[in-house]
Amino acid sequence: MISIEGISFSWPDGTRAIDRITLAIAQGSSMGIVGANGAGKSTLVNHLNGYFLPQEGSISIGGTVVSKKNLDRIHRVVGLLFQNPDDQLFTARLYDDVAFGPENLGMDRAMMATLIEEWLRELNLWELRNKPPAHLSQGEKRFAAFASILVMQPEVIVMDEPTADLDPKNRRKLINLVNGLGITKITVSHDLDFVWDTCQRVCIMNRGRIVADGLTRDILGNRELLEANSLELPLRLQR
Amino acid sequence: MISIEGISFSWPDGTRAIDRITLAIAQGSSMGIVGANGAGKSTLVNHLNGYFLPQEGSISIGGTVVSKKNLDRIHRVVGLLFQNPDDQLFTARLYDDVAFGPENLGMDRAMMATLIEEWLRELNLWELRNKPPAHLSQGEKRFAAFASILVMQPEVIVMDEPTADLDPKNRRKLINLVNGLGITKITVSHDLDFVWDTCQRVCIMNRGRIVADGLTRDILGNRELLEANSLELPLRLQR
Amino acid sequence: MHMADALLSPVVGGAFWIISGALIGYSAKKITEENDNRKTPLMGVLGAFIFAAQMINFSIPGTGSSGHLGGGLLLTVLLGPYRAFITLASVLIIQCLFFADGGLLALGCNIFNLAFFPAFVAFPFIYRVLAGDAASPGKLAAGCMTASIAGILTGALSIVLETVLSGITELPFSTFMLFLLPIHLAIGIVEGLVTLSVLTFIVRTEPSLLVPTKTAVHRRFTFALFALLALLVGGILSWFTSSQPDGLEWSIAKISGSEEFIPSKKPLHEAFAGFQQKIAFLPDYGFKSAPQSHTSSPSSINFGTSLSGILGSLSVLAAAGTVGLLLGRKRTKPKRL
Amino acid sequence: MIQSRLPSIGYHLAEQGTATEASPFLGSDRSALLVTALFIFSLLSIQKFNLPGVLAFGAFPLFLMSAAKLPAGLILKRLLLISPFVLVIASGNLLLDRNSVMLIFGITLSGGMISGTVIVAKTIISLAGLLSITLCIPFYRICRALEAFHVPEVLVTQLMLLYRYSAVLQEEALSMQKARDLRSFGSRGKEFSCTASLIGSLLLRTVNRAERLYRTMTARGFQGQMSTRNVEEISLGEWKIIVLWALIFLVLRLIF
Ligand SMILES: Nc1ncnc2c1ncn2[C@@H]1O[C@H](COP(=O)(O)OP(=O)(O)OP(=O)(O)O)[C@@H](O)[C@H]1O
Ligand SMILES: Nc1ncnc2c1ncn2[C@@H]1O[C@H](COP(=O)(O)OP(=O)(O)OP(=O)(O)O)[C@@H](O)[C@H]1O
Ligand SMILES: [Mg+2]
Ligand SMILES: [Mg+2]
Repeated sequence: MISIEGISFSWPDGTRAIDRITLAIAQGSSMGIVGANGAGKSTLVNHLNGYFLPQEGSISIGGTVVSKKNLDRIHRVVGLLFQNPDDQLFTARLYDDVAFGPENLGMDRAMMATLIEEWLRELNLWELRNKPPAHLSQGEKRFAAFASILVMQPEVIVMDEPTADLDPKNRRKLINLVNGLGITKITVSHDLDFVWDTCQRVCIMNRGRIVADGLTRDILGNRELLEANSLELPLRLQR
Repeated sequence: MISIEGISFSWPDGTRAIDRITLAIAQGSSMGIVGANGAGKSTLVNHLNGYFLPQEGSISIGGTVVSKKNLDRIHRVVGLLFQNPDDQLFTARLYDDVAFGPENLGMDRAMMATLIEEWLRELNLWELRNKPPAHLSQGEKRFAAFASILVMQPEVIVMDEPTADLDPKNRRKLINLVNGLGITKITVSHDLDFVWDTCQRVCIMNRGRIVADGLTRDILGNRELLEANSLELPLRLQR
Repeated sequence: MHMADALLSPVVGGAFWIISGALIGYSAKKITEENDNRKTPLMGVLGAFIFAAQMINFSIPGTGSSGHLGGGLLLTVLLGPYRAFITLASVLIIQCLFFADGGLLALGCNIFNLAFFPAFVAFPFIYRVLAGDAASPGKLAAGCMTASIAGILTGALSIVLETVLSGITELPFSTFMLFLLPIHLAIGIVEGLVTLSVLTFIVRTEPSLLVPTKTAVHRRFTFALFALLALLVGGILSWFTSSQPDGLEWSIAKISGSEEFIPSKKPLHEAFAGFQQKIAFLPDYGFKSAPQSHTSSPSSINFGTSLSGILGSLSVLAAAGTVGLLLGRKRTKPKRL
Repeated sequence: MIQSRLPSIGYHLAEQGTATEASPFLGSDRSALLVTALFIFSLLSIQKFNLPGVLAFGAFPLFLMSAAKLPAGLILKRLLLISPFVLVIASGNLLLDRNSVMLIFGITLSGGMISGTVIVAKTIISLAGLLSITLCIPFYRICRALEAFHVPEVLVTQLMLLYRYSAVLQEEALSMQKARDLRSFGSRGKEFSCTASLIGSLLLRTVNRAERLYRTMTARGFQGQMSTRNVEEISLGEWKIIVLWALIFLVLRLIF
């Protein structure tokens, strides 16, 4: 259970990126966040893993308040997948990258090794484990970043634009993968078809506020609502 | 009229990115190039503006052969929109960036000013003209890069993944914009719906070769063909 | 410019390894104490930035040539001396290991010449004084240009010192300086201009990056360092004196430009000279017709010995290659982890 | 220094399966590095006129190249970029030391010719030795070995990040330069000021990337250290290999 209560955030230059947002997300559910470029989506999700601390209001995740002193616990619970996988793979070897989180968490060695192997095999990365991330293809990089989050066994996973640059086959693979995860999922994406396929609930952001929130089919099926917020029907509904 | 005749390209490490490609694109037509991650699409289009010179075969654009000594002429004729707009914007002020090409072309000052203002207004960038490009949102950056190409009045425009990171409204604007241009257009994209909306003809690349080439509705409507090449039907055809 | 292995004697190379190693250790300690984790990734990507920026060439106004950024001063302005030193050292290590720039023994010298001077001398003593917090374009320009040029010239001076101390070149000290300094003056001016224009760009777009680095070097540290350096140079000189009585005289002769020359001879080498005679592959006989008249010249070499030596070394080469091939072939498929 | 060059770090032959590893001959990564250091130290201690001695040391890189099946062409290509500085010094010797020391078939060799050749030969052989090793060992393992040598953790972390991001940023730099070239005609647009803003933009992007990187690292529990592995002491087996090679180098030094 994630509860966001009245949080706001302004950049040093005065831009108000988030404006009194309140939102509750049930455990194990899957939530989509959509909206125009610059609506504040990335800023909002960066609050969920404590990268930004709320300037007003408060956030709690599974009962833990997001605050400076709880950061360790929050990092353990929330995994964040960045838009650009190059930002997320920083060691010289794929395997080390996946092992980085569990190692810092102080996970049991044997368990860690099993878990890493399991996920790398699941994502077809096992053969590539000794390659430097620079030598991976874009799709492989994205899956590697995904693996590095999943081995930390987060209870919540937050994904920012997970489908950018993927070819349709890799995109489909990601959809299946995400749907197979039983944890709480929050997805920020311009790919409304992806949101349609993976989220039960969607909210729309506009200029830092949440302007609509409901079941995916209600929200993403409502043409007027979408168009008022720089969005469109998912393509498959368009014909 | 662009004619590509039997060109091949290998990277220094031996990767054969393009393998004997022959293709002719009629003047004023719109061509889509699709295919899996790593199929060689970007490498191919980088030959069109002479960034890579063909290792085998030859390319001519409107009668001018792409060769070292013709590069200036080729750059004048062919505009390339990069996959990442950040790569394309490098001055301290948006306006300077858009003016950079025409200035180097030695375009008439008055005409240049009119042209730049026209395009900046068309793309909703006029208000932002004094901002550093680094402070623009992703969608604004993409349009800025687009403007910087269009003010050079190219006869051919080549776009590599133009819709990545755009919100649906901006994406729609781009579709309309592209369809309104009467010049020759070549689009590389994973967004097959965008290709469907903007291209008359499509070819599929796979491992450096062209494996299919035809009218958009024939190619992008052929499920088996698409699936054999890591692709899928455009989403709107999926339901 | 990179110092090269072949121009160094092991003693000089080793000494600079120790100095640079100590500087790295000290800087690492300072950084750890500061405990600002946010700067760790910044250092990493800025190091990578130096590599990337070096790929971008620009034409130097008025000349036909092109140049690229070195980055010592720029990094120090952004990171402060300690972090910049470690970052520059890491760039030089990668250049040494993968691009064969300089070489392993020369690494210590290169870190000292190309990282120490911009980070610990040019920045704290020149840039900070002249440019301050880069408030005005004039101050920024003065600071950038002077500090860049000074940093690079002192580095060049250090190259000269290292080479001459190693005793491998025949170039007299003065000729050497006349050769290196103008080149490095030009390099320094270009470096200063690029650094200045990049910083000006930053001031226009993201001035917050240029908040003056508070982490100045302790002056005491730098002075202590120079004292240590003086001791070391003295030490190397006296090492020469003790191991080869004419060493000091020789160095002085070098510096004064005299053509007079005394070859360096390793005591170890001398001690085993007899042993060598016994086990040499081709004991030297048969070529005694070599010009005997020159044997009095200190640098003379017996033709017979040399030819037999060369034949001998070639046979070692052939043997090594063959053994390698045999051993390599015997091994099964390449092991891939 | 004023020359363009396209560095491509991370081209590891062992990793790509085109070469075997050197480990059967040099032991672990760290003993391999130590042996290389010994090799270079012994090579450079050879005196300035002893050409045979220097040549004999070519045996080490040659042995590695043939045993580990390193493509000689690749190493040669890098060696051809011999630093002009070295060449100047070598030719300086050639010009300045004209004491004739030897007569072969009527050709007089001067001391400078020999000492100049020695300088060039030392350069080539020492670099070939170093490259043969670094091409065989993937970079992450070099870092691991450095940890074993008690190199400060700050520097090891720095090397890993630098190595990782040089590939990313080089690609970005290349793209930016490409974008600039496409909109420049002749020399117009390639001026100094334009290039400086190109580098400035790259710098801004670099700093922003560092910020994002810091976020992902802390999100995975980063507390200032990238390596938490405990390193083992150098083992007896490794020592044996080191001593063996040290003896070989010593013998080479004694014979020639
Ligand atoms: N460093 C910054 N300083 C000032 N304003 C910023 C900064 N970063 C972002 N902003 C502004 O904050 C607002 C929200 O940005 P954010 O990145 O959260 O948008 P977003 O919804 O994720 O957009 P996109 O879909 O393009 O990723 C935007 O108006 C943006 O211009
Ligand atoms: N610098 C390089 N050196 C070696 N191989 C490269 C290099 N750049 C790209 N390649 C390889 O060339 C092939 C074609 O790459 P290209 O970028 O053209 O693919 P693409 O079709 O544009 O893929 P994407 O959809 O991911 O952009 C790929 O296999 C890639 O790995
Ligand atoms: Mg965002
Ligand atoms: Mg591409």
